[in-house]
Amino acid sequence: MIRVQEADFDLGAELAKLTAGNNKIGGLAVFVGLVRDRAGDKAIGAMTLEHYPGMTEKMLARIEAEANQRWPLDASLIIHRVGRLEPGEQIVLVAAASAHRQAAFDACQFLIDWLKTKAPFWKLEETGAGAKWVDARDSDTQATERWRAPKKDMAE
Amino acid sequence: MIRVQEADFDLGAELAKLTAGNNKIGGLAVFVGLVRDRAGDKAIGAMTLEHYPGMTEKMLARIEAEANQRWPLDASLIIHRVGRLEPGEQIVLVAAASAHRQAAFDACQFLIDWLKTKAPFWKLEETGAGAKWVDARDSDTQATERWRAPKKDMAE
Amino acid sequence: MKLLYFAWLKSKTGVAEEDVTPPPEVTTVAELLIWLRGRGPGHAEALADLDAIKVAVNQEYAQAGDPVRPSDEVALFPPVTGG
Amino acid sequence: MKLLYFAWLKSKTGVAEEDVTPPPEVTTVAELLIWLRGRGPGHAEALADLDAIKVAVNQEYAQAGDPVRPSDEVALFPPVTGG
Repeated sequence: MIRVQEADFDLGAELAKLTAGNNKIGGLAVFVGLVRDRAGDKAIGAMTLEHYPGMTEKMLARIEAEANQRWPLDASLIIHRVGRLEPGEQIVLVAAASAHRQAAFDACQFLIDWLKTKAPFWKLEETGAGAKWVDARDSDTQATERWRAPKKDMAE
Repeated sequence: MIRVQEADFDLGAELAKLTAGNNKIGGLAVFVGLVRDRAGDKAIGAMTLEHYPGMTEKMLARIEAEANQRWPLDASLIIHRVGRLEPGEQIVLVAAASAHRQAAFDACQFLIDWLKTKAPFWKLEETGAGAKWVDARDSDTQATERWRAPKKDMAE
Repeated sequence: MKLLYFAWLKSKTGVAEEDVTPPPEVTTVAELLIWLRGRGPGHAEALADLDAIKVAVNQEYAQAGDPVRPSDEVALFPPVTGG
Repeated sequence: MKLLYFAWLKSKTGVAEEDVTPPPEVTTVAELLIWLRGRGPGHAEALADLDAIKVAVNQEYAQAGDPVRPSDEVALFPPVTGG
């Protein structure tokens, strides 16, 4: 399931819903991205997440579908917030549940790596020196590169 | 922080506590192990987790300390349950929070890999054919092997 | 043709969305971007470095040589930074 | 010397915990395990395959050649399966 929303999400409730009633699940891997109060040497007062409505949902759905094709997942979830967020707030949640832990871990990492380079979101950081659009990171592109070739599921 | 307990844990509350008040955290990686209703071709009615009180806490604390030495973590948590658990119940929670997502992911995976081969817990599965102690898996040993050499933190 | 601008492409051009009618010789993404520079100083500045710009045609990532048609929705934005 | 048995080592020996006084020539983990086989048929069966058994001395993993002393707490258990 994918969701793009301004509102915060209840992490515990989302994860409980995700695994409820499926006793084939042996492992749940989760990543939560949070707003940091610093970027390099600058203090961050807040950030605003802009996105491309329509394409965002399309890309997130495709990323999730790709993860489900690569790994035997019992459940998966992507929630991404948009709008203005302050330090400490949750930005994104990705989660993958599978019978085996390695599939859950790999799929979870794949979801966030792909999301970071393919889903049309942009961060505008507010610092003492004004607002600045965040530059894309080479390391995010590299993190996505490692998933180029379909990866074999490591048996657990 | 580490905890060994019979009682279930509130995943959302534990994770909220873990990151609360630390706005240097950019990423939180979490793994939750759940009781599956099958093991191979056998239906599992329940399982009982036995452990070695004293040594368990010592090993978990050491595993957590090792993760904090290898990665720049802002917070980490291991909770492992003992006693009788039914399918769908939570067995274990490991979590690692860091400024950067790759450190959080790697530390989280390290925590569960090491726990699975070093912490003195044993699972007794109840099936239609009676109760049986679970055999250790070679894949868990292999999963731990990959952490033998201290791993460089991948910059994010 | 419907154009959408995001992030600093929106700030620099000063528009979030506009309808344009490029001449018939504009048939590819690259030709469109170069043609768009002529719409004003904001557009010229925003589109100065084409390597810094990603393009989606009808909500699919597109390359410089991909076709654009009058009925398309074309979005211009910097590399994404979500997650 | 205090001995602890876990998982199927407890079921097979029939004891969770026992105090033993091995003879002075028992100075290593391996010597202790072999000596323990003589405590009865349950112990003999449980300790038949020493490769299947992990040992902790004073709550630290120990190898076959590591020393054991009368004041030690020695735990015998199969490879761990938690998590």
